[in-house]
Amino acid sequence: MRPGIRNMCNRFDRSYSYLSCILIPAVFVLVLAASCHKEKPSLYLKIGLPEAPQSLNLWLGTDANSKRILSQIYQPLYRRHPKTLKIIPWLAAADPVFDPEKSTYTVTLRQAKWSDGSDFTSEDVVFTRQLFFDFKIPGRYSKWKLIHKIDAPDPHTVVFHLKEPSAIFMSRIMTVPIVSKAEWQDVVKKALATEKPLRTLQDHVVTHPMGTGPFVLTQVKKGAYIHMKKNPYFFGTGLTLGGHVLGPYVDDILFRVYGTSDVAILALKKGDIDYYWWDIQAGHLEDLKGQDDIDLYFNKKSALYYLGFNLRKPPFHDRALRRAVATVVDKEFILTRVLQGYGTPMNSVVPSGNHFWYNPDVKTYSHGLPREDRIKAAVKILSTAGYTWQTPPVGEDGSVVEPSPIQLPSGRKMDKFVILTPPADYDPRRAFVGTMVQEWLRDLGMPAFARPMAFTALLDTVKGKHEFDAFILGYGKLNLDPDYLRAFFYSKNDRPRGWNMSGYSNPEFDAIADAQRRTIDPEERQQLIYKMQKIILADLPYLPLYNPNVIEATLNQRFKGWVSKVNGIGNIWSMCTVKPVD
Amino acid sequence: MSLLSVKNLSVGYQTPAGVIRAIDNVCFDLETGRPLGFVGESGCGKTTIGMALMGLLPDNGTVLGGDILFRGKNLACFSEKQWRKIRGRDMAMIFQAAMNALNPVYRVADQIREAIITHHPEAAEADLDSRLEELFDLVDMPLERAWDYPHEYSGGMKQRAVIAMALACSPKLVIADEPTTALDVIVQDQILKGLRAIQARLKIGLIFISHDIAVVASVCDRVCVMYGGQIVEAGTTDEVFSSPRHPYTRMLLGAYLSLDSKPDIRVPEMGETPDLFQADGRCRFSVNCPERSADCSSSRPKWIEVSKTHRVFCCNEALIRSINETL
Amino acid sequence: MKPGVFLVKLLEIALIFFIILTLLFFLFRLSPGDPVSKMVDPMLTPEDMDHLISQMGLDRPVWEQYLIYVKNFFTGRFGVSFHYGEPVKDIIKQRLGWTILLFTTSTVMAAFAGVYLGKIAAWKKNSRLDNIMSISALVCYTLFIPWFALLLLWGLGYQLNLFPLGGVLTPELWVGAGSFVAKALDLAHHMVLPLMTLFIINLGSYLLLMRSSMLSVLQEDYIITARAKGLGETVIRDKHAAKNAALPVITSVGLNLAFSINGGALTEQIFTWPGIGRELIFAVSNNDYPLAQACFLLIALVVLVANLIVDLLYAWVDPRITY
Amino acid sequence: MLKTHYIHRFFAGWQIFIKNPVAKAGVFIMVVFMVMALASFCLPLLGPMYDPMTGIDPDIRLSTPPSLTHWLGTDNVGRDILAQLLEGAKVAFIVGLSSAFISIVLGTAIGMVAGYAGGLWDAVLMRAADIIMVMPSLVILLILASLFGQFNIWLIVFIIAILRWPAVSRVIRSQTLSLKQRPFIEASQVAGASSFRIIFRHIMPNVLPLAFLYMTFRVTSAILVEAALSFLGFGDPSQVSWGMMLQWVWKSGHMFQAPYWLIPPGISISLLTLAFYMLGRAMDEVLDPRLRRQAQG
Repeated sequence: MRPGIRNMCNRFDRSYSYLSCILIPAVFVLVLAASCHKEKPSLYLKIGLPEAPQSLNLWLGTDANSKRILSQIYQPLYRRHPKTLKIIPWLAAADPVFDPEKSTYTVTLRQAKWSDGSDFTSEDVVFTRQLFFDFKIPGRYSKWKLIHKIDAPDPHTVVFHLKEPSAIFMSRIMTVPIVSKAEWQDVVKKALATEKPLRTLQDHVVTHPMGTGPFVLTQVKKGAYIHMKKNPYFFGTGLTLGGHVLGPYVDDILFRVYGTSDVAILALKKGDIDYYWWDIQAGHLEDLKGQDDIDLYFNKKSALYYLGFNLRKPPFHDRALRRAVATVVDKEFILTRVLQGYGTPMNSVVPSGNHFWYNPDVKTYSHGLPREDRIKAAVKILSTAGYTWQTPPVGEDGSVVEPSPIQLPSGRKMDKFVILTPPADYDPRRAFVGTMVQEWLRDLGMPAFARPMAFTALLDTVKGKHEFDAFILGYGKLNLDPDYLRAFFYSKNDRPRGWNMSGYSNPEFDAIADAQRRTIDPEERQQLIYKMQKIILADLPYLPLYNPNVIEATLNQRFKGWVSKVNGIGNIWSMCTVKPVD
Repeated sequence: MSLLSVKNLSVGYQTPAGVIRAIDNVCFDLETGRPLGFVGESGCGKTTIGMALMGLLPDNGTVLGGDILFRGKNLACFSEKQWRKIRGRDMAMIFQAAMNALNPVYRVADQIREAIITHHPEAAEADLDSRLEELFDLVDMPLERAWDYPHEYSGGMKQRAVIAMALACSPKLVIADEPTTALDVIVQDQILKGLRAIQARLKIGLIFISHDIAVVASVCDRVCVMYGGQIVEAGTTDEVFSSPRHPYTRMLLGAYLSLDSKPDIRVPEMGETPDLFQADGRCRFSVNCPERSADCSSSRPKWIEVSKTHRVFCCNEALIRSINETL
Repeated sequence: MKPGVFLVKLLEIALIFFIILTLLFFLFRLSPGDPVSKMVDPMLTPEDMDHLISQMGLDRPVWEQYLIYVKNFFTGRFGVSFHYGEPVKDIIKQRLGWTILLFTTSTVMAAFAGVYLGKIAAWKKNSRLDNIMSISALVCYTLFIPWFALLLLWGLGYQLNLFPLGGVLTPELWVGAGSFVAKALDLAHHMVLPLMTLFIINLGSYLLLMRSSMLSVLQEDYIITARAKGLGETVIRDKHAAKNAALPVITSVGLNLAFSINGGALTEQIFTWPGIGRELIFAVSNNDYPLAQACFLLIALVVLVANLIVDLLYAWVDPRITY
Repeated sequence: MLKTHYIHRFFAGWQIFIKNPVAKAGVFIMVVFMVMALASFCLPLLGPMYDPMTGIDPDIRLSTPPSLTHWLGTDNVGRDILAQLLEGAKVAFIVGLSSAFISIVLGTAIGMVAGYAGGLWDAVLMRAADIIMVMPSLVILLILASLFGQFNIWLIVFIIAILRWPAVSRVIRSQTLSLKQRPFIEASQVAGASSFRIIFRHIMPNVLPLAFLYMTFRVTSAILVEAALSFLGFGDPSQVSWGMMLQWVWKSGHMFQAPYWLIPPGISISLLTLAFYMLGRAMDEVLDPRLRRQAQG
């Protein structure tokens, strides 16, 4: 036995040196061989995604990327027109017929088919509503519970019975995707029998979602790519909807994930992808402008980035202080410096992109004033409200000086307060704006401290426990229906984990908010929404700060026909109208 | 024709402070099959001679002059390739620190076989095994221990293994640099007996380097005494040790307290260290020599024949006269 | 290596593993916030959120959750990821292959290359070659991974258009019925840049370690004996010196595995390489407790087992060590 | 007498140390960065525009290449890059040195106690070391940062130190084990010295040189981990550091448009860690007797 080991040892030494000199050159040979093989040009529409979709299960996939994939498959009854943003029929054949006495909506359905060829019937709509009720699906049930009864007289008509007329019926209930009974029937039955039905439904692994949309999912290679093919049974092919003749004119779409946006931009310039479905930072623009085979799109965004105050405790329970802060904050600087000029001024809590509901003449505090005037105006507001300083920010000769700490009307010095912001990795803009707001407030002698916090921890303290002075948060994708104003400022929502984070309660506002929910007529509701915005901008529970534009880029060598809309060109209309350049 | 003859060999070490001439104009001859001893205090350059003969001087060591004639070839100007051909085959060396002279991660038998394979690549397995057996008998070591690892050997066995490795290709010249210093007396005695028997039987030219006079006396029949890189006295063992002529040899013997002799020779306390940078060939022991005279510091010492086989390297006129009178 | 000692080592690993598991569990559960609070969709009412939390079983007392978790863990069920909705086991199965492919190849190659180059550098100490090698090894060791990775991507990936920009494969090839060889080549083509990043980063440390351990081995007496035997330069260097000098490098592979895992996670993040490291970073930022815990425990297990293997390997290579 | 002995030994060591070319390069780079760190203190004198965090050039809106007023150019918000680089140097020194120092103090103390006390202490401490050694420190920091919210710079320094002491403690423990058998330790034990005194009076001086050697390596890893953490966005945003600069370049999309903004921080991180590492390697030769002899030869 001994000699055996002995030879092995020797062999180990000799082979070891040979091994190591073979190993390294082998790698480089491999590299050369690999690099000379070029992919053949093919006509796939290649789209880059910032992150892999969370899940293909409609009930779990709530992140942006999952919604992008699933919105090509599952379709709603009605949808917004890309230009006018009005609600237009989609899976439904025509506008619903409203019967005021029985307060019912009757909707006739289009002759559509599911991607497996079976017919889309009213049966599926009834099943979908029942599913919302059985599982109390988050975000759906709270809206659909207004429909206390639904019946389907024939396969292509559905009658919705409402308790009371609701303005958000069309905008929030009818725009919810409908699922097929065949696909989910037995999953639902099995899930309801378990102890945690919703969790079982969400954990159901969906490999081939069945929908009525323009595309169908053929293959998902985890961590690498997602392949979708044209849905032959798409009801929209050839129809002219929303001012566009729908296709889809592309047979295959390939989604690829890119870890960092820099790499994605390089891939775009190199031609690896045709479109990067994510907001591009301003830094890339000079470079991309120089490329003639890349088109740039600047669209308004339905978003709200704001500075929220805690009205429940000093110092921000005092409206005058909030107005002073609104005056001294330099929105112009944020727009030009932080957003590098690519943004729209945010005067009201409704973004200007949502042009129907946006109220242009609300109180704007310091729009466009230079630094000295802003400080002077803020000091005037504060002093009339009884705030004092040993050395005020504005000297007798009108020059702006370094103030001493501000004193409350009661004479006591204002104690330290913290402005909470999300961490830099989550959103570098908000973290930086936080530091700038801190500087502007210190110009008034206020002891302000911006402190970034982990996103989940931040929401827990602000939304859950209400233990905060001020915070900077934002909603990147606000629904185009302004009902969210009610959610944010309704006094009853001022409870732990409720959406009224700043603790605003104004009976007059509550009354209007309830009224607007019931008014069906858009013009009438618009006036109510205008009044709501006027009240909010007067009381300032939230100070709107900025609204960045959506900057997107596409390669124009292979495809053209992207449709611009609020929130950018990544929408169903583009998918249905993009066609190869021939 | 002598196996090895060294003619005024000088070896120096480059150091930041200049060139140390560790060996200064050393000459000696070695017949085939005769054991020659080198004795001297530590730092007198005896190990450097061994290393110079094997061409194993460290990076900063160089042969400054003189030549080494070994079986007709002058090693002084050998290239590394030429050295490699004869090292291990015609000449071999046994080192003092036997404790880690063997590579710890290879089996002893492998290392010994390697010594043979290097010079006889075409050797068949059977020959290698038989040669290994012979070697282990030669140093009387049990063969089954051959495949153990060095750390499983005792000090004595390690030294025997090193000796076996040195004799692997039956070299004509073996240089043993203090082979037994690290061992206890009993094992030392066994090793020396073994070494003497092997040297006699295989007619190997042995150069035995040690600081221990008794050990050199028991192994070698001719000896050279060294001080400060110079050979001060050379001759047969009994000539040099019974009637030492050179003051340093006498002092060296005086320091060696044997049981029977009366310590009549006063042992002077050692003074300065020799200046090894000196390159003019003057006697380096003069700085400590009790019988120093004026011409010691001026003229260069030369070889004085005390007898045909016994000579002294000195320049002290009084001493020379006393030697000539006794002739 | 006597089996008794081996068992003790296994027990030790099991104990350490269990402690890490417990520490990690409470670390996640006691931190503020939960997976649901991240959802900013205004349509979600507080009732919806509480409904979701109870469905996730997070409303039960922490101790109860811990016991359930441990029971599930040892019966092979690692729970379902909150974020992906898929069982954690499947997600890890998909990701593990990629990480092992990239991570082990780069570490092994770096170790071999490090030993090979370190040996050469040490043999010609203070020569120009040695200085160049040690300085460049120093630079490699102190490179800042994300910065270096992005430079590679920009330089080789974009400017010279030699390599793809991250990702694991070219979809067009894999969607159609591409031949196996084309697919393998495509995979290798994607692997080059991340592999090169990790290889260069790890190479530095192994080369330096090998060089210094080689320098001290060359002082040993058995090297002079080898010379006395008339062995050739390369034989002495490769056979005698390198084998002894390589021993500390082997232990260092185990020891700084944790360091190279950091590097691995960063590289996967930059090159969108769908490995365990990248998944862990996402899972942590999404508060996806089951997935994050499983990924981290897997990494801890890999490191512990690797250290055990390194000990075994060391005992096999160095006869002096007997357990 | 003791003092001069140490001073003498230090100067002898210094002679060898400074002759080594690697050490010369290391010291040179170190001095350059120290000057930069000190320069960052006199930034406010140049005026508010040069404040690394909030100093904004009124008439610059985009990231501009190097100009007379801004030697290294400005970032996309108009802040001076050179000012940020200097501030980053100061932070790197603070983070590197303090976290390395804490981890050395911790590691040495635990190593000595474990080595000297042996038995249960040794087992417990070393097992704890194993657990922490196994953990990839960057990933741990990521977990802590994303769970507990943002850290200020000192908390990061402390956590890096906590995660870095095991490596040192192992080395110190093995050194203490070998020292324990030395006669002078037994002599002091016989003389009735308390174990506390033995550890800190006798063992520590012998162990300190090795500890300092490891300190340089720890500084390297501390700087790299902090930079990686801030690069991923989990650093302390109110504190400018090189990692934060790289994060701003990355997030603002200027990664491949503004080399003057991208290159300096990346290079500085590598150079400073290189300098510390070079010092470590050169010190290694001074402290390791065998290498020392070779260094003289």
